[in-house]
Amino acid sequence: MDQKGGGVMDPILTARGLTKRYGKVTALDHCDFELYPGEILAVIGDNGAGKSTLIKALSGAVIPDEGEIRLEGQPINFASPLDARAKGIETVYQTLAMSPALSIADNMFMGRELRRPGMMGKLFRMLDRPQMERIAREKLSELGLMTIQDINQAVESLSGGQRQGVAVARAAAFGSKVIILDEPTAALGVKESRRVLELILDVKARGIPIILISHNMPHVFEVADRIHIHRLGRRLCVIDPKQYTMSDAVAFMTGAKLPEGAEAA
Amino acid sequence: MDQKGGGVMDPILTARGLTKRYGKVTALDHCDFELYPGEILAVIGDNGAGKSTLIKALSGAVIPDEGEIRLEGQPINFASPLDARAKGIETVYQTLAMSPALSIADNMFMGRELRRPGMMGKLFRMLDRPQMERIAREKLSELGLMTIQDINQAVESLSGGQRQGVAVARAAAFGSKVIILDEPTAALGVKESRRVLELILDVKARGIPIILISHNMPHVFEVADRIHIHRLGRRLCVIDPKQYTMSDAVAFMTGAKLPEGAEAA
Amino acid sequence: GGAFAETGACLITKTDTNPFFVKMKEGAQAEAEKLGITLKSYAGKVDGDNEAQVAAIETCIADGAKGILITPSDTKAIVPTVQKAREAGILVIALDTPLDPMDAADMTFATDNFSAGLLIGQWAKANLGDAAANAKIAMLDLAVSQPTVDVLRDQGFLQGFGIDLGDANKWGDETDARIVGHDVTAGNEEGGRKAMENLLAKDPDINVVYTINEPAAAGAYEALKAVGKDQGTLIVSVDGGCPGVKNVEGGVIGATSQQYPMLMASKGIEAIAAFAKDGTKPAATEGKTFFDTGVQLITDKPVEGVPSIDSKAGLGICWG
Amino acid sequence: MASETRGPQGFERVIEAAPAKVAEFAETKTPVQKLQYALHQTPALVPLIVLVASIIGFGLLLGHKFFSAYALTLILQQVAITGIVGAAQTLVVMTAGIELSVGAITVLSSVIMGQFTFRYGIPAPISVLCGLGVGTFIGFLNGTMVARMKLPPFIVTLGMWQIVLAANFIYSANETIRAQDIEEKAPILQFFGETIRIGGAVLNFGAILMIAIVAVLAYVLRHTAFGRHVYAVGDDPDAAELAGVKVKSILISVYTISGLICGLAGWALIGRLGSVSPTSAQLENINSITAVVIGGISLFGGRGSILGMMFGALIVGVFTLGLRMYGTDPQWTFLLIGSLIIAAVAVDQWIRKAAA
Amino acid sequence: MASETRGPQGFERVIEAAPAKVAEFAETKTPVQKLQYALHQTPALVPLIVLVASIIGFGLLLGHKFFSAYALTLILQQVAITGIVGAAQTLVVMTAGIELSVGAITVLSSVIMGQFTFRYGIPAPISVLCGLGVGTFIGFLNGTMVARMKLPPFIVTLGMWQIVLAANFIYSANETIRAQDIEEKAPILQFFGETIRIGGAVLNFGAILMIAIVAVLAYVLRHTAFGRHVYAVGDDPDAAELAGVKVKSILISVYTISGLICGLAGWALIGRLGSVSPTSAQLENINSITAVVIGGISLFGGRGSILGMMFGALIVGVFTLGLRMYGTDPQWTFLLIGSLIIAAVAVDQWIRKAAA
Ligand SMILES: Nc1ncnc2c1ncn2[C@@H]1O[C@H](COP(=O)(O)OP(=O)(O)OP(=O)(O)O)[C@@H](O)[C@H]1O
Ligand SMILES: Nc1ncnc2c1ncn2[C@@H]1O[C@H](COP(=O)(O)OP(=O)(O)OP(=O)(O)O)[C@@H](O)[C@H]1O
Ligand SMILES: O[C@@H]1[C@@H](O)[C@H](O)OC[C@H]1O
Ligand SMILES: [Mg+2]
Ligand SMILES: [Mg+2]
Repeated sequence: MDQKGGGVMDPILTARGLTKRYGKVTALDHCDFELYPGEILAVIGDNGAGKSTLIKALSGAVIPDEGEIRLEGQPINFASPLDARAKGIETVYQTLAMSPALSIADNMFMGRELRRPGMMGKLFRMLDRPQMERIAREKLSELGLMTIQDINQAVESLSGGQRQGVAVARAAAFGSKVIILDEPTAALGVKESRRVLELILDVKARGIPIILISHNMPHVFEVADRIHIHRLGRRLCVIDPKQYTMSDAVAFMTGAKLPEGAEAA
Repeated sequence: MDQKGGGVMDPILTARGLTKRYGKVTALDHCDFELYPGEILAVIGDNGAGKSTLIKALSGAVIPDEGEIRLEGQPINFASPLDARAKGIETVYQTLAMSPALSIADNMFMGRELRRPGMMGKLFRMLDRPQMERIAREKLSELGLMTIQDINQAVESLSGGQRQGVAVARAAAFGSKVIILDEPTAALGVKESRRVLELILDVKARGIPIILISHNMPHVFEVADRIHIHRLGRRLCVIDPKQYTMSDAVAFMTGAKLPEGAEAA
Repeated sequence: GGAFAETGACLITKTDTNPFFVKMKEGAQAEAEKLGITLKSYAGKVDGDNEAQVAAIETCIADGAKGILITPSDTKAIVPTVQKAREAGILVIALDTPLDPMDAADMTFATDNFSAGLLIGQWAKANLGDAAANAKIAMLDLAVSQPTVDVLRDQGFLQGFGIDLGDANKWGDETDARIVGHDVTAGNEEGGRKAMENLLAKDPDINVVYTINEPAAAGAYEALKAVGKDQGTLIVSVDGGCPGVKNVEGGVIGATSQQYPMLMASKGIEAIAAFAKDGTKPAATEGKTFFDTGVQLITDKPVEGVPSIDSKAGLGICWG
Repeated sequence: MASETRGPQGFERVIEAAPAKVAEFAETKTPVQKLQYALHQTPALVPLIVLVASIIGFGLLLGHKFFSAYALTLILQQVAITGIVGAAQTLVVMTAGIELSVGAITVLSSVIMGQFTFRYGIPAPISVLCGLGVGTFIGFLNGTMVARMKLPPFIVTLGMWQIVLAANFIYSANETIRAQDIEEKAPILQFFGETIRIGGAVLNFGAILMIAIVAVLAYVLRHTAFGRHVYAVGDDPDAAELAGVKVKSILISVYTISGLICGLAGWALIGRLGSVSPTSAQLENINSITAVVIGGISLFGGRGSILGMMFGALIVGVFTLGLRMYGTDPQWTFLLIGSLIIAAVAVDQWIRKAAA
Repeated sequence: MASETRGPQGFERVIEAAPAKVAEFAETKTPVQKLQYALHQTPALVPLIVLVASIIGFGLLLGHKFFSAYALTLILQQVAITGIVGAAQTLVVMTAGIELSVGAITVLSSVIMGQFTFRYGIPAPISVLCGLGVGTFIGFLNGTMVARMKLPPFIVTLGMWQIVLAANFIYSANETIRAQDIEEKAPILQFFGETIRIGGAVLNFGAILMIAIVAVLAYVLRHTAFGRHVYAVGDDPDAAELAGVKVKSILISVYTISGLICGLAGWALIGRLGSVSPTSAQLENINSITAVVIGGISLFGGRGSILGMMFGALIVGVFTLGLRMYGTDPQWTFLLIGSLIIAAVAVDQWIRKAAA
C-alpha cells in the first residue's frame, strides 16, 4: 500500500502513539497518523472506532493522555482549539460548534472578528458588521446556500443541513494549513453534498491538505488521495483508493478482511 | 406515476393542506401526504425543504397552523408526541430525543417503562429493570450494536452513531402502526447503515408501514415502495422507484426538471 | 480549656450586624474576661431568625454552659427551648427584650422599648407645641414582619404624641390623619433614605419623622437634605449609640432615647458568675418585674415635662 | 445506468463477513478504577465521604462533647427542617428548576395549622390538613406557572416567595402562638416534636420524618417511571417531550409535591419550636439550596441523588454545631460555612474529575 | 465492479441543471409582522413597553404628583444602585452564570473606601481605588473558580456572598461612618451623591453613572468581539470553545469586570447614603437578578440585552414608588411587588409568544 501520497515530501501533520481513555473506554489506542502536503486524506471506520477523537486530538479539542503530535516536523501541544487555529488548522466538528442564538455572520467570524477601519475599530474596537456580513454571504453563496434568507438569522433557526453548510463554509474560508472535516455531509442533501465535495477539491487546488471523515464510500473514493482506515481506536492501514476497491476498504474497516503487507500500521 | 403503492387499499395516514410558519419562514406550505398500509414511503428533498417539519406535524411534535391529518380515516389532533405514540406512531427524530444523563435502557423505555409483576409493581410501581435491560440488549444486538459495552451506560457517553442506533432500535421495538425515521442513518457507518436498512425491511415484513427521510439515494431506491418528493415546503410529486431513476428523483427534488402528468400534488 | 471546671456562658443576640448587639457583645466579652468566664456568642442571621436561636440554646446545653444571655427574636416562640435550658440547670437571662411570659427567664435586664418610644413621642409633641395638631408624620419602621421592638417603639412614640393606637400589638392600623404613612427601613441608612423618599413623594409637607433607630434616621436625613428639607423637619429616633448621639449634637436628629446594651451585658455576665459560684439568682429593680437598665432621652433642645440629658452627657455614656 | 441498480451497493455486501463485535476495547480494572466507577455510579458517595470526614475531624477537635450520642443526634434534629425542605428543593432542582418560596410555604403552612385551630376553633387534625392543603396548592400554582405559562422557575418562585411571606405576615398579624397553649389544646400540632430516647441519643419525630421522606423519594426517583421522567425532564425537556414524557404534568406534579413536603416541614417546624412563629423558616430557601448543592446535585437538572442532599444538610449541620461548640464567633462561622460550601463542591468536582 | 467507478454517481450529475435558489418561501410583511420582527430583534423593547405602560398607569392613577419631573427622577435615583449592580449581574447572567455576591462586594467596597480613609488616614482618592481594587479582585476570584476549577457559579457566589459579607462585618466592626464626617474630610467619597437640578427634575451623579455603565456595556456587548464572545459562551460553552473562543478568559474577565462594577456601585452607594454603612446593599443580589429577569434576559445565558435590565430595574422602581404614593400598606406593597415580578415576566413571555 502506498503510504506517501505526497511522493517524497515530508508529512505536514504527524501523530505517534496517541492514546485517549474515557473512563472504561479507550477511544484512541496508540494511534499513528500522517497527513501530507496538498493531499486529501480520508479517515474511515466503524461508528465508535475513534475517528472523531483522533481529529479532536489533532485540533486541540481533546488533550491526548499519551503520544506526540508534530506540525511540519515541530512537536506541538495544543491546549485548546484556538491554538490549533492560530497555526492554521481549521476544523468542522461533528457537533458543528455553533452558538445557536447568534447570527450566521457572528458564528462564521467567531474568534476572528473584523474591526472597523480607523478610530472606531482601533480605539473603540467596533466590529465591522457590514464587511463580515458581506463575506459570510459570499462564502455561503459559493456553497449554494444562498437560500439562507437572512444573514442575520440566528443559527438555531436553520435546518440541520443549513447549519452544516455554515460550518463547512467557515472552515473553508479560514483554513490556511490544514482543514479537518468530520462528516461534513452527514446531514446534507444530494446537491449540498456535491457542493461540499467541489469545495473540498477547490481547497485542495489551493494547496491546502484536507482530512475528511466520512461514512459515504462513493464520496471518499471520489475525492481522497489516500484513505486512513481506523479500527478499534487505531490506524489499521492506509490504502490508495486507486489500487483498492470500496469493497476492500469496507472489508478492512469492518474486520471482514485483514490488510496484508507492511502497510498495516 | 403510481400513487397507490398499496393497490386499492385506503391510506393509513393522510394529510391535507398542512401549513406551518416560523416567523418569516414558511416551513410547510399546504402540503399533502399519504401513507399506505404495509409500504415503505421515502421522503426526499433538499435541505430546508420542510421534511422534518412535515413528519413532526404527523407525529404530534409540531402543531400545524392549518390543515388536517387523518389516521385510518379518522381526523386526529395530536397535542403532543405522546398522543401519536399512544396511537402506535413511533418516530426517530433528527435530533434523536434522548436524555443524555440517563442509561440506554432508561431511554429506550422512556414513557412506557415496565413494572415488576405482582405487588412491587402494582402497589409500589417498581420498575422491572432486569427485564428492561434484557430487552434493550436484545434489540441492540439485533441492530449489530452489541458492542455497546454497558447497557447502563449514560447515552451521553456513546458515539454519534451509537446514539442513533439506540434511537432506531427504540422506534422499531415499539412502533405498532406507523414508524417514522428522520435520517436514521445520517451518522451511521457502512455496516450499521446496512443493519438499519435490514431492520426497516424486517419491520415492513411485520406489516408496519414506514416513513423514511433520507438523503442517501441508493438506500432510498433500494427499500422504498414509493417516494414522496418534497420541495419548497410541499409535496411536489410521488414517484415509483421502479419506474424512475435516481437521476429523475434528484432532478425533481432539486428543481432541475419538472415532473409531468397528474401526479404533481 | 483548663484542668478544673471552668464557667461557660453564652450570649445569643438577634443578629450580630446591628451595632447595638455588637456593643452588647463587647460589653459581655470585657466583663467575662474580667471574671474569668468563657463566653461564646451566637446570633441569628436576620432579625426574627428564631431557629438560629433555638439551635444556639441547644448548643449551649450540649456544651454544658452555666448561663445564657439572650435577646429573643421571637419572644414567645423561644420559650419552650428556654425551658429546656433551665431544666438542664442553666441560668437564663433575657437582655434588651423580655420573653413572653416574662418569667420564662430567670431574670430580664432590659430597657423598656415602649417607654423609649414614649419619650421621643412626648418630646416631639412638646417641641412642636400647637403645631402638633397639624403635624405630618412619617413613620419609618423596621420590617414588614413587625418584630416586637418595632411595634413597641412605634406605638410608644404614637402614644407619646397623643395618637390613638388602635391595636397596640401592631403598627399601621391607626387612622389619625396626621400620619402620612408607614414604611420599612430594615434599620439601616439605605432603607431609611428610600422610605423617607417614598413618603415625601406621597406628601412633601412632612415635618415629623419617627425612625426605628439612628441609622434609619441618618438615611432619612439624607433624603430630606436632597430636597432641601433638612432644616425644619423633626427627626426622632431610638438607641443612643455614639454615632447617633453625635447626630443629635450635629442637629441631624432632634432627640433620641438612649439604651445601655453594654450595661445589660455586663450585668448579665455578673449574674452568671454569681450563679455559678453559689446559685444566687439576680433580683429585679424595686417595684418592677425586671431589672431596668434605664432609658434616657438625649436632646439639645429640652422641653418642659420630659426629662432629658444633653448630647455632651449622652456622648460620655453612649451605650453604657 | 449501472450505478442505479437497486439493492445494496457492491461495497456494502462485504460486511456480511465482518465479525459481529466491532469497536470493543481492552478493559482493565484496578481497584482504583473500581472505586472511580463506584463514585460515578453513586453520586451520593462523595458527600457521604465529606460528611464522615468532617464528623471525625470535629470529633478529634472537640473530643467526647461532640462525639456523644447527644450531640450527634442533636445535629439530626437541627437539620431536620432543612432536610425536609431540601427534599422538596431536590425534586425541583432535578427538573432544572429552583424553588425560592419553600421557606415561605413552610412557615405559612405552620401558621395556618396554628391559626385555624386557635383563631377559628377548627379541630387540630383538620387544621393540619388545611395547612398541608395550602402548601400543596401554592406548589401547584408554582408548577402551573412554570409548566403551562413557561415562566422561569427562578422568577415564579421569587415572586411567590414575596407573596406568600407577605400573606403570612398579614394573615398571622405577626402573632406567635405560644407553646403552652398548643400543648394544652392541640398537642397534635407538636407531634413531630416527640422524641425517642435511647441512652444519650435523642431522636425526634421530625428527624425521622426527614429520613422517611428522603427514603421514599430516593425510591421513587430511582425505581419508578415517575422518577425517571423527573430526571429526563431536567436533562433535556425537549428531548423528553419528544420521547413521550408528559413534561408539563411531570413539572406540575413536582412543584405540587414539593409544596406538600413544605407543608409537612411546616408541621414539623411546630414540633421543633413548640410554638407557631410567623418569622421562622425565612432562610430555608438558601439553606435547602446549599444542602442540595453540597450534596452534589446539579443545578442544571437531571443529575444527582436525594441522599446526597441529606448528607449535604448534615455536613452544614456538623460544621455549624462543631464551630459553635468550638466557640467560633458567629460571623466567622458564616465565613467558614461560606468557604465550606465552595470547598465541598470543589472536592466533589475534584473527585469526579479524578474518577472520570 | 460497475458500481465502484470513481467520480460523481450518476444521480448526482443532474443537479447541474438545478436552479441556484432552492428552498425559498414566499414572504409577506404586514405591519403586525414587522412589529413582531422588531420585538424579536430588539429584546429590550418588551420591558420598555411594560415600563412605559406602568408609568402611564400610575400617572393616570396618581395624577400630576407621580407624573412630575421630581417623582420620575426620584425613581431614577432610587434604582441607581440596583441598576449598576444589575449591569454587573447582566454580564454574568449572559454567560449562563449567576452572581449572588454582588451585594456583598458592593458593601465591602464601600466600607473599604470609608475605613481606609478614616481608620488609616489614607487619602480618599487612593482609598477609592483600593475599594475598587478589592471589588475587582473578589470578582476575579469568583471568575477563577468558575472558569478554572469549573465550579458552578451559583455555588461559588453563594459561598463568596457569605464570606464577603462576614468579612465586611468583621472588618468594619459594624461601624457606620457618619455622613457629616465624610462631608467634612473626604467629600470625594460622596461624589456620586452630587445632583444636577433642572426645574423639578433632580438627577444625581449615581443615576448618571448607571446610565453610563449601561450604555458602555450595551455598546461592548453588541459591537465588539468581546461582547459577541460573552454571548457565545453563555449560549453553548463547548461550542464556543471549539469555535475558538477563549472561554476561560472570557469568563474570568466577565466576573472580574462585574466585581469592578460592584466596586463602583459601592462608591455610588456612599453618595446615595451620605454615610458608609456596613449593613447596606444586602438585598442587591436579589434586586439585581429581579431586574435582569424582568428585563427579559434569560438565566440560561446567551440571550437578552442590558438595556432590558435597566428597564426591568425601573419597572420595579415605578411600582414601588407608585404603590407607596398610592398609600398601599408596606406589607401589601411587598405582596404586590411579588405579583408584579411574576406578571411582568408573564407579559414578556406572552408578547414574545404572540410575536413568534
Ligand atoms: N466524552 C466522552 N466520554 C466518554 N466516552 C466517549 C467520549 N467521547 C467518545 N467516547 C467513546 O469513545 C469511543 C470513540 O468515539 P468517537 O466519537 O471518536 O467515535 P467515531 O469513530 O467518531 O464514531 P462515529 O462514526 O459514530 O462518529 C466511543 O466508544 C465513544 O463512546
Ligand atoms: N423551530 C424553528 N424555528 C424557525 N425556523 C425553523 C424552525 N424549524 C425549522 N425551521 C425552518 O423551516 C424550514 C424547514 O426546516 P426543516 O427542518 O423541516 O427542513 P428539512 O427538510 O428537514 O431539512 P434537512 O434535510 O436539512 O433536515 C427551514 O428553512 C428552517 O430554517
Ligand atoms: O433593642 C434593639 C435595638 O436597640 C436595635 O436597634 O434593634 C434591635 C433591638 O432589639
Ligand atoms: Mg465521530
Ligand atoms: Mg430535517
